[in-house]
Amino acid sequence: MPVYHAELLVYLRPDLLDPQGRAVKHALNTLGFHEVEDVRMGKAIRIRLQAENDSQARDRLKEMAEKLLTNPVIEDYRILSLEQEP
Amino acid sequence: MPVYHAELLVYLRPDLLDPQGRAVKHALNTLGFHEVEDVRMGKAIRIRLQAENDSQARDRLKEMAEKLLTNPVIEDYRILSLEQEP
Amino acid sequence: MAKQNPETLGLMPPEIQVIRQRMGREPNWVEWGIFSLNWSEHCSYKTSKPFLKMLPRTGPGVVVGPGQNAGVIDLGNGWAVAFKVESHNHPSAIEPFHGAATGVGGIIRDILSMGARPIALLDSLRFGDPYTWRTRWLLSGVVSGIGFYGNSIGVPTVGGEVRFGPDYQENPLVNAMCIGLVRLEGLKQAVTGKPGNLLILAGAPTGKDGIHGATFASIDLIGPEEEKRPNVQIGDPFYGKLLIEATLEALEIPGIVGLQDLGAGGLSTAPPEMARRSGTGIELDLSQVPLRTPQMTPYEIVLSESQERMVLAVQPGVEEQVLAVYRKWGLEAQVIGRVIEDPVYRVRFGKEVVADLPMDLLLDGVDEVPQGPIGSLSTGSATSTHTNPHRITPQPSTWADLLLDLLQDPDIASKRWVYEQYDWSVQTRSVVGPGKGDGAVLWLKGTKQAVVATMDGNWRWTSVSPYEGAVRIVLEAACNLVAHGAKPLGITDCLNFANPQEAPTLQEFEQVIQGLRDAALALGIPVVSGNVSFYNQSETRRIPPTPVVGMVGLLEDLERMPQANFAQPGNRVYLWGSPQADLGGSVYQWRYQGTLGEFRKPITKEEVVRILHALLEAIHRGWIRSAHDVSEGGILVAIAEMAIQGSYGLEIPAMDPDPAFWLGEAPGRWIVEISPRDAHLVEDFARQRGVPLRFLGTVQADPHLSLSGQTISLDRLRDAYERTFPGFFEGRDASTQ
Amino acid sequence: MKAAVVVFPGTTCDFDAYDALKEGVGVDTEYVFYQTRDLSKYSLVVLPGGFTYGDYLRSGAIASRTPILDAVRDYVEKEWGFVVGICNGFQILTESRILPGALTRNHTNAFICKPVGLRIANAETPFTEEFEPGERLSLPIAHADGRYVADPATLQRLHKNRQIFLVYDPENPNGSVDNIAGITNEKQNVFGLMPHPERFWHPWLGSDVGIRFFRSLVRRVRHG
Ligand SMILES: Nc1ncnc2c1ncn2[C@@H]1O[C@H](COP(=O)(O)OP(=O)(O)O)[C@@H](O)[C@H]1O
Ligand SMILES: [Mg+2]
Repeated sequence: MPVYHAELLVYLRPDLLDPQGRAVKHALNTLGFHEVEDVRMGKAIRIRLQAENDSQARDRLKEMAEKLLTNPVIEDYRILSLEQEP
Repeated sequence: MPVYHAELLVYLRPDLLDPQGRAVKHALNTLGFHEVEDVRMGKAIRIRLQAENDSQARDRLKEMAEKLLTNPVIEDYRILSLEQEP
Repeated sequence: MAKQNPETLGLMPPEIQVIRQRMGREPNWVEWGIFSLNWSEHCSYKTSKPFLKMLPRTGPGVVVGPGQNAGVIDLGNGWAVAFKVESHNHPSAIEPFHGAATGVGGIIRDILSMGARPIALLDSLRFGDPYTWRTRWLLSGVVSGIGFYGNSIGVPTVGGEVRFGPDYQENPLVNAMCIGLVRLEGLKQAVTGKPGNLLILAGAPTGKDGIHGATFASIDLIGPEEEKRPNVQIGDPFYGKLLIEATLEALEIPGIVGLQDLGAGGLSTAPPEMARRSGTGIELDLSQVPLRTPQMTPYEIVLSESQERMVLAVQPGVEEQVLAVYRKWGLEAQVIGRVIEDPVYRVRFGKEVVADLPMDLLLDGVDEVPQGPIGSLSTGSATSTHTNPHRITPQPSTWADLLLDLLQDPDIASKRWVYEQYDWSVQTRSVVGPGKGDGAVLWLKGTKQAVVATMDGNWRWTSVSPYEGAVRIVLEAACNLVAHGAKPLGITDCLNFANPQEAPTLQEFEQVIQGLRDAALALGIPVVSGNVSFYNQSETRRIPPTPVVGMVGLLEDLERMPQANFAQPGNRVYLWGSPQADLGGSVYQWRYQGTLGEFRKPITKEEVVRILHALLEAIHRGWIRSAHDVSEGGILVAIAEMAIQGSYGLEIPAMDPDPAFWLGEAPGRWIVEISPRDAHLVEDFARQRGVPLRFLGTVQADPHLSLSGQTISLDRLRDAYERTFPGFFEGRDASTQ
Repeated sequence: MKAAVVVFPGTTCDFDAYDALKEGVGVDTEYVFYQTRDLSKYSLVVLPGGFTYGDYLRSGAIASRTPILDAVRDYVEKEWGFVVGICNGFQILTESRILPGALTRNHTNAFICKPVGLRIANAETPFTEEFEPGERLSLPIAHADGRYVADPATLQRLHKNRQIFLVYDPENPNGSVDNIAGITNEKQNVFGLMPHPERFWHPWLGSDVGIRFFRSLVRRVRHG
């Protein structure tokens, strides 16, 4: 079966406070990066999986995101990329 | 000054143990996603910053990555996107 | 393979020569690798061993002394306490979070190797200039790394210390101590037992982690960090926790002979060490090792320092049972070898023999390599700093202002920012946790007893005099335990030094050991475990000699434990111990004079011990309502701490104008609180025992300190005391050095 | 009656919950491994604190997807007894949607371990009956992800049904919305809270106020 490489990005919903992002912004500003106005921290998830084809892989990734990888009460996600291993 | 939106991805170097990824992979497998062969967890960082132009923004982001956002001893990063705010 | 030079592995030319001679053939590359780890300073203690022999190792309560994974002392109630300290300085200098985290994981597994359940952690930390970006990065990384590992694994971090000194700028120190409890009959050692026994590797699968980590810990941190890239390991506290539970469950199976964790050196060092204690050989088959990364070479497998792994020696026949327990907990476990009669360390990969080494050469051959006398060593070019770049001038002119300023000194200031990031109350034993007293008090459930523990070091003292400083540090640790009413039982020590191939360092090392020895002998307690960390130096700077003493004691009756804060208005407050102390080596001298100064005269150890025993007796008789050891910042700071911890003030009517009395430092002094009803009894008792006792003032309900008529509210004191650490991380631009 | 303390891989407060129940309250208590599928014989099921599966991904997330949570759901539905989730146990209950809302990173962005001030916001639940309305107390917290959040509709429902039984007072240590420290479900047979009552089970540990929560439940079980 073909092997796919996928990358998912998960962020806290924009209306929620992101203390990690805030801390990183503060640190950047004190380090002299005064031009930084906002930072949001999220998760990047790289997954290697087997699938029949592109669309099956995508469906399964969505399922994973909904069943485990994200908590929709607080998070949004997007599938950044999905590529078949050459 | 123009405002830019950037996104950076940071992962542990591929030869290093990624305990999070290991746990998530196991969890996905037990949840029935047997097709998952590997998972690596990283950080996604969204930064809003001011810069004169594209290339200055990119230079500053690189500096930030090297000074604070990553530790090159254990991590690799890439600038995923950089766009000027319309 | 092109012919490679074993010197690139860190072996010295005379060592290589001895190996070639004794082997009678050219070792292959796997064998060179195994030698390089076993003969590294980190694993062989080749430089320090002759000195360490001077330390007192035995005593009435000692069940297991140095040489095992941890020392063990009998508590007298069927239980024993296992404890040890370990350094993770070098990894933490380049990756503070994971460096510190894996250090915690390692010391926890040392305790587990004794069959003990880890019940507490302490951490002793040293950093450079707190007003630099680098120090903030290190401090916050180290603290969150320790918290990450300790919190996740469910072992409370109950105490420790954080100090700053200019010469730790490039070489921070991260020393972690772990304490465990074990039933005497459940005690285990790292042995192989009889030939025919099987070796099981259990825990996490093996990956290409930290190959040559031990060698890395044995060299200076010089040069671009890029070269150090391959050496950092990532720990997994989740697997660490599973390893604790699975191992303690497996140890219930009869037929487990011994066990040892895989630390520095991995499979190349742990199994031979076990075999040495039983006088056997070992044969491993690397093809049986569960791998995380497919297609590792035998060289990589045998040298890997993957975390969260243990080796167990078991009698044949019980292996399936043992494997089943580990698998139940979701861990890997596999029989990877057996104990053999032949005194060799033989490593196969399937049928092929990849290393075959005589055990005695591997383990002890390094001792045959001539080490020149100290006088022949280089003097080195790195130096230590003896002036304070952050000296405060002029010195505040009133007692009140002086106290408010001293409480903000980074070494004296509250460490709340640190210890509130540690889970210190899990396992529900922490009667006294961090920030509350002089030591951590850990309840032995089902009894009225408690184990009391502390970690102490003082680089100013050991800079003034390595010998005298070491004596004082040991006594200071004992005083911390006694403040809680605990009798000291034993010591573990972490010796952090610069490059031992330079004469000044080796001399300091010797003097410190002598000091530790003399103080331990005076106290009548043994040193049961420890750790040595050399090469803490950069091109220009060497760290001051930094012995850190971990001490464990037993408190018989929790109901008689004095409080750490003033307990009741109207009570009388005294100095228990000598009114003489030193400004030399004190925070006062360093902060306002900017120098270290000198000690007036050596401390009289026997006198301190006598005064200490008298205090234990007074506590036992129920006379002492609260007690606090006088340490950095002297009597003035000690009094303020006792007030801040509670809600009562103290009135000191007339203050002796001599700063040495209020601000001098020396072990063997406590602030004690006594009810007026007992005052005469206690004064008589002290006179009989020859304990100097000096009245200082009276506890008052009003929350103010009153110093010769100047008053300061406890809120102001608290604010000064609490402000420093959060301040490091708030806004103030730091130099990016 | 029998109480169960559930043990997941990575649970760390199981011993403390056990001691509090067994020694502090005097209840017959057993450890139950997370692979168990049937909890019907217990009158009380405690999901203790810890770092299940390392708390990787999100605190409590992976544990909340293990089969024992189906057993817990069943147990709650059939009203066999009470479920208490403490700290990581609370996170597991929100991740599994047995309790509403979510627990996110403390607004301080750090792990915090210290005793905090609290107030009983509803003294009429089976878990808080031994307290006076509005009573103040102190309990230890020890968490990095304790900031309770919920959407406005959920919050409104929580207030209306008086499901918030414990609030931080005076200081909110983690930024929880409306100072929420503990909530119950509508049927009041599931309780989740971030502070650790089981750590205050003996005066030597600072206080024994924690056992009053469990005693409330035990009384309810014994006397209905
Ligand atoms: N790194 C640390 N980890 C945990 N607790 C710490 C740490 N540093 C300091 N503490 C705690 O803060 C309190 C004060 O520290 P310190 O001034 O070093 O104590 P002492 O005066 O007994 O040497 C002690 O209770 C100590 O255990
Ligand atoms: Mg102190």
